[in-house]
Amino acid sequence: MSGAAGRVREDLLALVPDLGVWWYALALLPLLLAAALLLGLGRRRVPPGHRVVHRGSMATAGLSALGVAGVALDRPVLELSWIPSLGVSFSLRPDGLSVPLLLLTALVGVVATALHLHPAREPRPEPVDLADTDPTSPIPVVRGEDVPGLATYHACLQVVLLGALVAFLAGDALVFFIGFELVLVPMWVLVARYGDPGSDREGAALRFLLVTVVGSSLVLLGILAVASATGTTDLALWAAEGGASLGRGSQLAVAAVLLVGLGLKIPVFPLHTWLPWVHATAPTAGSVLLAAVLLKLGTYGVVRLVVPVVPEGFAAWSPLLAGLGVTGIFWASLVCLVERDLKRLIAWSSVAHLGFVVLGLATGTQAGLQAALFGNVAHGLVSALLFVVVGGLKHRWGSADLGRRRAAVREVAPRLGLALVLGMAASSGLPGLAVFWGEIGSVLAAWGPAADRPEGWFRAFAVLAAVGGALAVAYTVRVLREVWAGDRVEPRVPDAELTERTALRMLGLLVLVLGLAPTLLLGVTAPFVEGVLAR
Amino acid sequence: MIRPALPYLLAAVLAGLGVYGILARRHAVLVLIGVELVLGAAGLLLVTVAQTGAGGDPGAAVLTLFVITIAAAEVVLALAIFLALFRARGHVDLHAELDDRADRADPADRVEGEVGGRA
Amino acid sequence: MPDLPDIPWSDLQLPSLPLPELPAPDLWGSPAHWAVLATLLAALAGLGVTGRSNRLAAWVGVGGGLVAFLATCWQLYTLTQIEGARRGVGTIGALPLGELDVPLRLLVTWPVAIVAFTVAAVALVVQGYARWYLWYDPRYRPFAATVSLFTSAMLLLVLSDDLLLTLVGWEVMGWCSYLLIGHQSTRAAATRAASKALLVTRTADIGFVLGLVVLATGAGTTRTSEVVAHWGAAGTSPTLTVAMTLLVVGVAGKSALFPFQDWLPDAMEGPTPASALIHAATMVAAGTVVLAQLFPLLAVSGPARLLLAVLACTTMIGAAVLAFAQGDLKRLLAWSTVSQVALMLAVLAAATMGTGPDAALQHLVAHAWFKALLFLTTGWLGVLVGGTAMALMASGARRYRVLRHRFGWGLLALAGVPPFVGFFSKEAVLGTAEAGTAATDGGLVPVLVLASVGATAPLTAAYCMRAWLVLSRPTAVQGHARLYEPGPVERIDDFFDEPQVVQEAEGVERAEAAISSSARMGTSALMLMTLFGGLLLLLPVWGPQVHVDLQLLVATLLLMVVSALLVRLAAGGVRTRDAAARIPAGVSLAAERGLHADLAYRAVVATPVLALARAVAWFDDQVLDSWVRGAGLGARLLGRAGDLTSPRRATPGLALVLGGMLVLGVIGVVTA
Amino acid sequence: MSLELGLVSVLPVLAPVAAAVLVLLLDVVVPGRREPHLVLGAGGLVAGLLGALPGLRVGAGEVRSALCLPGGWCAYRADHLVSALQVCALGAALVVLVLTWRDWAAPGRDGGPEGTGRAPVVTALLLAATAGVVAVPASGDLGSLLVSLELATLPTVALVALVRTTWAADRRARAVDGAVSLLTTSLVSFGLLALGAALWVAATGSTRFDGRTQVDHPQLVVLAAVLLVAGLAFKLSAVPFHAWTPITYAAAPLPVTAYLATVSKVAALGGLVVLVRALGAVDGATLVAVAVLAAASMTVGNLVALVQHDTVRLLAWSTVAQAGWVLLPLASVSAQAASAAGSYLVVYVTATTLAFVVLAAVVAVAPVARPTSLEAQRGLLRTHPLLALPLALALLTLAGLPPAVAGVVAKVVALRPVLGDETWWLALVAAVNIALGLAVYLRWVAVLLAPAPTEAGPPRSQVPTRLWALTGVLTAVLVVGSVLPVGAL
Repeated sequence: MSGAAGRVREDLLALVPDLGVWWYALALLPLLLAAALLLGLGRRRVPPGHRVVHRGSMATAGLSALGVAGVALDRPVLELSWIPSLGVSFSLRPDGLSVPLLLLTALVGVVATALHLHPAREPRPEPVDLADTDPTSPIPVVRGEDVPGLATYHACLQVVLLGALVAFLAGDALVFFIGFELVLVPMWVLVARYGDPGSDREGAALRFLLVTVVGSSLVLLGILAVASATGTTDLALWAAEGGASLGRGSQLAVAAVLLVGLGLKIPVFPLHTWLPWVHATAPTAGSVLLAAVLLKLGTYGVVRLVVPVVPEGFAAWSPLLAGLGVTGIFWASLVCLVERDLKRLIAWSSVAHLGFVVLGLATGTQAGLQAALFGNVAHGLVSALLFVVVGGLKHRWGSADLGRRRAAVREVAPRLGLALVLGMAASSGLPGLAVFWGEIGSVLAAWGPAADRPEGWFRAFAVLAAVGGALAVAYTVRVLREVWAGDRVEPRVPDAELTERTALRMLGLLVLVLGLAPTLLLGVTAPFVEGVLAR
Repeated sequence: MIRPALPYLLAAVLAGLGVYGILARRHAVLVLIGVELVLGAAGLLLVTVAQTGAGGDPGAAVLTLFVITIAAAEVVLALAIFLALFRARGHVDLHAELDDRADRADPADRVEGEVGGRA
Repeated sequence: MPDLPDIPWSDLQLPSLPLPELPAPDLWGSPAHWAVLATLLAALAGLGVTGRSNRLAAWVGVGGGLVAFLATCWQLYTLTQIEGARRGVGTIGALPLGELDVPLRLLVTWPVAIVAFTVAAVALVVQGYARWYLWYDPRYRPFAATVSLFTSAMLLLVLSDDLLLTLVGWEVMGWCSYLLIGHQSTRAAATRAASKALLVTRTADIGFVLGLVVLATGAGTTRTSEVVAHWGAAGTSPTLTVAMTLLVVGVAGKSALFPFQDWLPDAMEGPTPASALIHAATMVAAGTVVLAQLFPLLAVSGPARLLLAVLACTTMIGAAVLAFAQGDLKRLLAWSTVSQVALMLAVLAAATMGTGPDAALQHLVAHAWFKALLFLTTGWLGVLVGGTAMALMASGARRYRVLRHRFGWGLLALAGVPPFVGFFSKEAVLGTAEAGTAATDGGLVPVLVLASVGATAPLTAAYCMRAWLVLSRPTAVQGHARLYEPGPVERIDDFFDEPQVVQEAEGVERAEAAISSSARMGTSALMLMTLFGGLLLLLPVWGPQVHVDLQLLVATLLLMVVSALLVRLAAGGVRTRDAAARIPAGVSLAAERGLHADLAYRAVVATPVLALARAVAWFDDQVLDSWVRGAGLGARLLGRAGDLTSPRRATPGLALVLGGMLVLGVIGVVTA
Repeated sequence: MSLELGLVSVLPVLAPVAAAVLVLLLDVVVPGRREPHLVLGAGGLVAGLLGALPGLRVGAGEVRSALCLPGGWCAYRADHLVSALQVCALGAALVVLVLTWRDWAAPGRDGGPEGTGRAPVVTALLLAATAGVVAVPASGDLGSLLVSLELATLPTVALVALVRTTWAADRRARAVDGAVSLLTTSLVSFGLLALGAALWVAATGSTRFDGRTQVDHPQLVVLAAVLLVAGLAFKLSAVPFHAWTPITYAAAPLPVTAYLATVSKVAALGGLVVLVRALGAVDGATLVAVAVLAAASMTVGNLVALVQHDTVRLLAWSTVAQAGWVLLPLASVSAQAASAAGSYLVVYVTATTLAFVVLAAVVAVAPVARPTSLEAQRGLLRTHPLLALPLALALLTLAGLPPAVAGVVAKVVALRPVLGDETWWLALVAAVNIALGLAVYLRWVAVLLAPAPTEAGPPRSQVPTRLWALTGVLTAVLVVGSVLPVGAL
């Protein structure tokens, strides 16, 4: 850890009370209790009003975030024997890899619970031309309202957070897997029940669920194969062993299964087709969680379960993985140039960003891994920011179709416009904002990959990745030109309201801080990366 | 050790006949007879083995008795069920449709039908 | 022609003055930090905390610029106190990237410090000017913040000793240019021009990024000085050549060299202060700074130099010709920028290790002063006459006498007439090119550059003359000018007033005719620097070991005079005194459209990429996704088939049992 | 030859048998009553349960044996796993017994009590079948295996056919159809089983499973084992021996279906466990056959379940799929294979029982004509959250998805031996089937979650208290199993 970050951490540590493993109680129990309580309350004849539910949910997420912050600073280790017959212990063990993602999850949790859920309505009638503009068309409401099933909605958000936190904290492969799977059902409910009624939300939800479940089943296979070879499910022991108890053939098979499984989740080209659908359908908070947290589970899984555990297998597959990642960058960026739905477009840009992350991972160098971990967190922040904006716009517009003529966002909703510019700029890799360091790091690492990687291929990938970076600017320009700039001011839409503003400020500030001081994050992950790749 | 080919052959023939009966007949009682033939083959095999192969284990011979007893119990039950079938359907044809697919129909049609029925 | 002697540049330089031993305390970091941070913080504060107050935003923007300016001045002083005049400082600490060393440091040397000073000064002037220019603009605050950010990025790039920091500055400038050009986002043309600028430069940046990546990974570090040392020691290698060629491509994009030239004239859609900033000191000149920092590597990469020379020379001459044919003064200036920046880059291609890259930087500095002056003055006049088209601008310098010297000096400097700043820098350029020719014994690159520079000088003189003739055309009714200028121009106090949106019509007119004291002061300062900036170029800190060939000097001046006279002659019969009116309308129109480079971009890049994108989207939806859809549908169909075929009678069920037994038996026996 | 009886150990088997006999005797003594039979039957099952419970505490390698010969061989051997299976079967049978209460409580055709004397017969049949089920996993030789297996099967056939007299004629005829389907399959399977037993004896020379089997003819052993597996697989509803399952499930009374779906499976797996243990030392060649069975079962079951519109049929096909999961670990040479299969089965039985209990409750309250159809449960989470949540939990357990961690752990346990062997093809089929299964069960859960139909009438009646109690107990078991999973037995 670099000096500055270390000092800051020590100072902060001196301030916080020493709760030890009780930090976990603070981080996890509120979510569990709130979810149960909300589920119970929602079943009553007269459901509680939206203020109670919304604020309670937000407070829970905040409390949990506090606990997560404590965990991140204190890093206590919890070991409880859980399933003795399988040798599984309920162990929570945060390290440099998981702490940034934990904090990201906690923050995004607060953001997601803060966003208002709006009742499903018919889309607003869209004036196709200036002449048809109806100046009296109702301005959509963006404040909190009583929505049927609000309590269940918030309960689902809490469970998603709980699952993600457990997965990131887990020190045991099976606990990780259970956290990994815990998010699926609530996410499915979020999409299927609270998604965009204008689209096939149940189909999208089922598609999400099935594709990711195929992925997680494969992950389970990989976990079990390693577990039976090593005789333990302790992740620290796996990493320490470094695949010594698996033969080359087994390593290849395990790595393949795990990479396909996690690749569905990340998602890596060509396993990505579910993502745009789900994002286009999910409610805003669902999209935020999906992009900022759930996709991270995939990359986290690769770094946790593949890179240190089956290094030989990973090295063998990494050229293919890198190639797919780069193809994803290219592919997704190209689709972004012609995609007509704004939310889908943002989802596609996620695919491109994660392509950079995958490329960095595949290089097998410390620089690549660092860049990938950085890019991972950066993408979480930026995509959360963008989905807050775009989800808000979609609600205001009634749809996210770019083909319709609408009021220029810069004219009618400047705050949202500024956030959109910031997000898109970050997304296109503008230096000084978070994503840049991850992307340039990946390209740098790809040009000089580890010794056991084919250099020629990786250099070609680096070139393609750089070209993909330019394409990102192209679609950014397209979005800003079609959404942000222009002279139309009808139909009017309200600007960001308080919760959105707060969420956007928090996310934007973090995007900026990470962009200006990348060492804050790189310093946290560096010891882990050295530990993994120093061998 | 002498290989008692004949009993084995007979057991095989019996089993084959039984299987043929099961496959080719549709009258319930005839199928039942096919099953009995297979059981007979098993019994014959067991007795043969008890006499030649098993090194003095009386279990094999006892098992024959078990099989015969169980077969008897089965026949009783089977005939009772066939009787019930005859009472309910008027036949003992095993090739008759057993499954009522009404509840497999598309739910949309069914709801319509119900509504119509109420009207 | 009489045989005139060569004068070594060092003879022209000012004597080294002994400076007083002032205490040089560095409070909280070095001046380099202050310069970059002040503008950066001004940008963030301008967006974040100024609320709705334009006044506060102006204070923040100008304050940031002022701090940066003072810091760069202080930096100049501190350099005199440092042995060897090199000062490296850290920034946010090294990035822990494992194998790759990323120290992220800054390095200050004399040329760099002077460039930084120029940048900060021009930016400060622009900030002050923008407050007046955008008085009624509801989006003044983001504009001011963007200008601050732009300045910060350029200062970072200039002072950077790390390839990554260079890239940071480089890309941030690209984005800022997008925001500045597209400032008036309600106008489709502005948005289009902004998008074009960003896309064209970012496309070329692929090369820049890759070049930096190759250099950095090869050296194992991103620290520029170490990268230069590493590759310099390794000598010429194909990798280095590839890297430098890629870098040159990137630089060509940002500096609007052929074939990327077309974005820059279109960038005139932006407000004039933005144009001044982009054209004068920052973005387009950034490539010069980067290549100067990496000059030792460029010098040993023959193909890269050749490419640079060819591109730069083509651009230099072509842009000068196009500038002459423009019907809009701002576009004329834009094309002249293209030409002048190409000149800076060309000299980099021609320079040798002996002469060093300083001539390019000198021209950068000189160009910054006079081009900023010209743009700001044009904007001023544009406000007064309601547009920047030549027809509107005609007689401008006569009607508004306050503009007369500003235009005149600026154009003289641009043309390279002594004793203006442009003259000195052009001589340095010529000298460097000549030295290159001598050193390589008539090598292709220096000769090409020398010839192009020689050809550009009269062309530049020609379009300067044309502009001047139009601007200073005597009005038929000179008396009218008196009406417009009843005395010294009105001044308004911009830093203590909020713009009042609802004003009487007369008040609006008066306010628009007036200029704020700070804006006027800024242009005056630029005017002074245009005249006396030559002194800056003659400081003894520049190191070009070149000679001024008086013969060449005289020949160039003669050529310039001749071309100016020709222009005067051509303008003779034209009502607006516009020599370009003699050009056939078709040619003129084509020139104004940048020779339809737009169509070429569209045909070569945009259309194929979009077609590819459509194909990819189709493929993704119809082929890749069909697997997922097909799996769902297939499962359902299989399920239905299974449901229909599952036995409903007893006998098939029995057959299944026996068949299953048979299959299992076979499997068992076969695998046993 | 002296025989060591050890009646305490055999209590799980003896108690239901004794109760069955007593029920019949009681019917002679006090005809026309219902409650005493039920109480007596329940008492027998509880006694059996209590008798089996100590077996859960025996350590690894220890066996509670009975009916032993001096040579050390015992006809009844119950170790930890067997005891667990017994507890599971007895518990599930108890639940089914409570479910059948309605048969006693409902009025007859003319408003009075049903006068057929079904109550004691049904109780006795149930007890007898349960005794057979409990005896199967403990059997120590082929003879006990065959006898107990038939004891477990034949009464269920009668149970399917013995429907209430209040039912319409065609409904009763359907029940007979179901019985015929089950009967014919079980007849043929028993034929195969007997042939297999004979071949086994021919190959090994012994009818006992005592681990000291001497192998004369390896191929013959394999053939015998395959025949035995085929004979047992019908009871487990493994493809292709599954044809009776949907027919009979849909035709039988709901409690009997529940019995077939849960308790009967214990018998099937018990038989397989006995077989696998006997084979363990002998040969691993049946593994491929079992693997094929497992793969085919789960795939076919899930695919067909995907298109069902009736919950009972859906559960029938889900049974087929789950049979594949139960068989899955048995396809590996791992020592824990039997225990893994048993563990999976326990979770499956618990979840399926809960699903059937909830289904019975829904049938009791649903106002629509076809209460078991999927459509009838639309919006159940709104109208009856306390029924829908346990049902969702049960379905998620079957699907193996958190928050039902018990189901996840069961899947883990079942997959572990396969991956220990690195039988990748089978593992991949299983992985695909996790997703397929999820699609099946979530289709149901989605119906529960959907908004309730507006025109739904008032509930026909309240949910009986006993169903609430059963739901509560089983839900609690699943929740505890999710918080503190047992894992492998």
